[in-house]
Amino acid sequence: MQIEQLYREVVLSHNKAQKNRRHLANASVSEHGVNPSCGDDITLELEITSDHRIRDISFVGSGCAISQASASILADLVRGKSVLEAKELFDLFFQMIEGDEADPRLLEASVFSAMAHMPARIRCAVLGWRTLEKALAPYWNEERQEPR
Amino acid sequence: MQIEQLYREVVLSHNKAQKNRRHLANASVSEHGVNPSCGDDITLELEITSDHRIRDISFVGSGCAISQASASILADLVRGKSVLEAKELFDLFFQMIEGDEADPRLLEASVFSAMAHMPARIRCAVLGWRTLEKALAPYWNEERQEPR
Amino acid sequence: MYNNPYRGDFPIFDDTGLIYFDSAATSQKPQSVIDAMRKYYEHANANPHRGLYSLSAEATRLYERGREAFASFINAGDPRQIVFLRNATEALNLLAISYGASVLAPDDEVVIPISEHHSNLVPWQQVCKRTGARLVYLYTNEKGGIEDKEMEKITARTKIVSFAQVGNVFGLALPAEKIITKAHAVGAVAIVDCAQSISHMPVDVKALDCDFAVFSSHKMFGPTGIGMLYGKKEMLEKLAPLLTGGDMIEYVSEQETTFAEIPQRFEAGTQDVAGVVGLTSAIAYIRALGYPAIEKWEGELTSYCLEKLSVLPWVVVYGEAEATGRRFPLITFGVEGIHPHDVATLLDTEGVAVRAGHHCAQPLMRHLGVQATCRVSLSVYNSKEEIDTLVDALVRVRRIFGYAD
Amino acid sequence: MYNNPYRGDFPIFDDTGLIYFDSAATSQKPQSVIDAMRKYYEHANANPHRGLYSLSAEATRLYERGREAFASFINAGDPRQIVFLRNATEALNLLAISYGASVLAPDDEVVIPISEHHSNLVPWQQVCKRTGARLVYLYTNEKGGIEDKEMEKITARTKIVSFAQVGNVFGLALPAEKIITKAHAVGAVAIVDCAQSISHMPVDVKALDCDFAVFSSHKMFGPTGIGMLYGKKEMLEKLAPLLTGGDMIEYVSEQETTFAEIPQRFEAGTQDVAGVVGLTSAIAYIRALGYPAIEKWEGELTSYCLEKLSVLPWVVVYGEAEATGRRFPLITFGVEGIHPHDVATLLDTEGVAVRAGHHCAQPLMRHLGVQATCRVSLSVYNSKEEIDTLVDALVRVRRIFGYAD
Ligand SMILES: Cc1ncc(COP(=O)(O)O)c(C=O)c1O
Ligand SMILES: Cc1ncc(COP(=O)(O)O)c(C=O)c1O
Repeated sequence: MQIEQLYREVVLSHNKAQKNRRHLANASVSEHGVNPSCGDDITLELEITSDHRIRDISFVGSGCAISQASASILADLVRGKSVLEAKELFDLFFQMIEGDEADPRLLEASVFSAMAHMPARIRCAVLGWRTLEKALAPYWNEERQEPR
Repeated sequence: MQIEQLYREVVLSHNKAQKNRRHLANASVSEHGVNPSCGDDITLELEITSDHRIRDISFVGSGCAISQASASILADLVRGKSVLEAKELFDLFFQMIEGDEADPRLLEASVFSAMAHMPARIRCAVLGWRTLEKALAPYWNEERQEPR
Repeated sequence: MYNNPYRGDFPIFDDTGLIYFDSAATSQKPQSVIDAMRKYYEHANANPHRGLYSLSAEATRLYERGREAFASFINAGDPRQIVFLRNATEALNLLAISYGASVLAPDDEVVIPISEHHSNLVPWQQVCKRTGARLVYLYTNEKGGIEDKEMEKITARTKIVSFAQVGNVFGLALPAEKIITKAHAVGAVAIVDCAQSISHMPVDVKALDCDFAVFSSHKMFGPTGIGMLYGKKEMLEKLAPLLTGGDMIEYVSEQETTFAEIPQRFEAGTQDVAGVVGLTSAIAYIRALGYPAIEKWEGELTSYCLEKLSVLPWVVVYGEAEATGRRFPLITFGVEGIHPHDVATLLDTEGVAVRAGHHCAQPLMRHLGVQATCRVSLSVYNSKEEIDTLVDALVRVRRIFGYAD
Repeated sequence: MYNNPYRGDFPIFDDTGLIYFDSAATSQKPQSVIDAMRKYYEHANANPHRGLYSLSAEATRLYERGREAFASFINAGDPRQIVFLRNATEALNLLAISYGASVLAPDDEVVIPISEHHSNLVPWQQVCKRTGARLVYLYTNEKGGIEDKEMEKITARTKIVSFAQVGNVFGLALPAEKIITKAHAVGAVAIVDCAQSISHMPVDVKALDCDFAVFSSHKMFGPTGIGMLYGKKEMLEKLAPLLTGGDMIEYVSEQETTFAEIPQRFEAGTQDVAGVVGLTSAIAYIRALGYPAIEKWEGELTSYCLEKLSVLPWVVVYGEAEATGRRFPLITFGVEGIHPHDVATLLDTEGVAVRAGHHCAQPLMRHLGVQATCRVSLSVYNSKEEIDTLVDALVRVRRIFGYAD
């Protein structure tokens, strides 16, 4: 009953995390992501400081509980982190999705390790993260060229 | 070994019936028939009298032994017959091809009763007859309207 | 476990508790169909139409016997009026690309209901774009029916009317005879998509008087990979082949080709004989069951399912039978507060397979104002007990989502 | 009876003395392939790509695993470079209609050898007619090879060069690398028809550097109904879909559609999952045998057959190995004084299945100055004893026709 457990946690975080479902006043990046085949739709808004830190992040969108909860949990996870730290979390999340054990740094997001049992829904769980990837790609590239 | 028997007879009649492979000096009808899928090619030439009798018939063409022998045997069979008698033979031939026992009037052509065992070659055996059908169709129609 | 006389015919249920409610996507296959294909490969496999040896003649006979079986099944008259393709989608594309492109001109119109499957929509949309014709939609009312007023969109400008006899979202029959009569009255060609209907009701193309009809073997207990196109003879004669190559030709010279007669003209390259053998066996299976028995069994299941769902106040069913007179065993619904994809995933954890999504009908979803829905589609192998399990599972899904119903 | 380690894998030979010499038309299927399809229908049948439930996920997994298996089999790099269609013919039509029609203009040229199968000829001829381009032939010499002088027909006007890696009449390999290099040198796209080659030799599309390649499952121990198209990624990205409808779309609105990514974009409607499962198993069979073993067994048979035939002064074999370096197990021949159809029919009475006719290569037959020929094509399940039977039967055929050799 891993999937049912996933849903119970997803529903919990979904309900409590409505605080992440809003627009940012000072967004420096806004990125749109969709899953055409199921209609999931996410827009991430990020406020990124000049020293490449995610000061705040929020999302709006519609879709299934998994896509929405995953985006909300993602927002909690990367808020306050540097873009490079976000990249690490991104990598950890995908390693988990592909079957690795969840890294403790993934915190609440580790509930999505159950996705291994529901291949048809992986795209829902990763939509937020793929959108984050697009949003941060310019920063990641820049950081890689000029490591601090 | 019905098929081998067929071939032995076909080869015999084929050889002896080269007399039918020629052009007619006084042809009143010439009809061309082909089997596109195998390339068999027959032209029948007929000399038809004013009282609708087949005074002479010959063929030219190329193709497999069955198509050529069948045309040659056909020529022997209908030569001297009225177009209505040819129609009867035509019907008898097709009844045989479709599985009926060969009528004695089919004479040598009854060897093609073996076609029941070789569906892929039926079109070879009937090519001459189909061509005859096209050649005589105007006469058959006319006869049917004004029976003698 | 199940009180069902047909379930034992389908090996997929043998060692599982699988509850399969997605027969509208593809039906399960009886053992007889599976065995027919296996036996073909084990005893008769050869390339048809080409070989002069017995094995090839046998493959040809089996292939053409399938054509005869299907022709007589839909009362087509002449087997030559049946073309084998890959699926209903390919058949509709052949019509849109080959027939559509040859008759459509700017300002001409193609008319289809908004409830069509993408396969009977996108090909028309694309050919309209190419030719400058207009694609006109008949909109469904809240019950899923098409009102007479809508039918007035079929006019002298209409060249083609194409519609599903039974839709894959509402599970309702459209008034086929009425639409076809109307189409013919304005000089348009009428195409019927029978992909969903034929597994539940007999199709008689002569009685329908449609110009073309399309089918999919895999939705009627047959294998995947085989679709069927029926056409009136004079219509097929006019239709240019879409694909050319081996087996569909008469003469080929370096710069010119003449094509074979119908239906070979439309069947380029080596065909899926095993698939046709499977289809032949599927037809035999349906004939053995008989449509009256199918309709009785499926009708009872459908009523039972609708009744059970109607008790759940948080379930909304789309379409109403009285819109068109008959509800086929296909029920599309939503669960309040829960995304259909989540419903389907959670039902799956209980072994219940339902479909969720846009059902290849995005324009209809938009017309209904939803992004997705759930769909239960039933067949002879389903049982009332399974519907009970579905309903219990739905209640559980609501609880997981924190609803205290 | 037969000293053959592979024959037992093929159930069609179980209870018959069948001597099957028409593998180039379609190969026989090992039990493992037949069983894989049966098991799919018995345990995993569902509509892939659509369902959110486990059975559908499993069907999707099996379908995509087939794509991966074939991609790695031909060294395609990325499974997305493999499109599943019905047969090689459909793949060539997709290229001719979709790619050909989009790049060809009057005075452009498409170049193909005269020895091509109708499936790699008629589609090009038809698209040339439609676009005003010219179809130019590379003529073979008496040995069946293409001389360097002919290759000069590939010029700056050439937009497409398409050819069979191994032809289905001569059984000889054309110099694929040379032709592809030449095509690329003039800026043309190179297409390789591997329908005949892949059952006898490994195909490495990266090493070939071809832009597209096509295949047919049923000629490589797999089921009928599945063809494969390989394309370089940037080429596939440019290719417009030919068929539209379900499963190949991204967004559909009433008047606009955007298409899915490659390769889904080319796979409209419900696909033949069982067929792909069978193909996957056929690939495993070939891998288990190993090409070296196949080449050794078939090579010995081919030499033996050529040697035996060379003793019969009234047999003429078309094509010579030294024209191109290697003779594949496919020998086309004529029997003096006897029409090939009669030869095939009489051989059939002795249980020997050979092909006779134009082999879907009418222009080549005309080039050779014959109407038809006989063809023996061999596979791993054939044996030297069978070739002895063939030779004896040929002698008998001559006797029946009254020759006293
Ligand atoms: C060289 C070649 N190309 C293409 C084809 C066509 O294959 P299919 O009939 O499977 O489409 C064949 C076989 O018929 C062939 O031998
Ligand atoms: C009404 C309708 N038409 C057409 C199709 C397309 O069928 P296929 O995918 O077999 O081509 C379907 C099913 O997917 C359908 O439900």
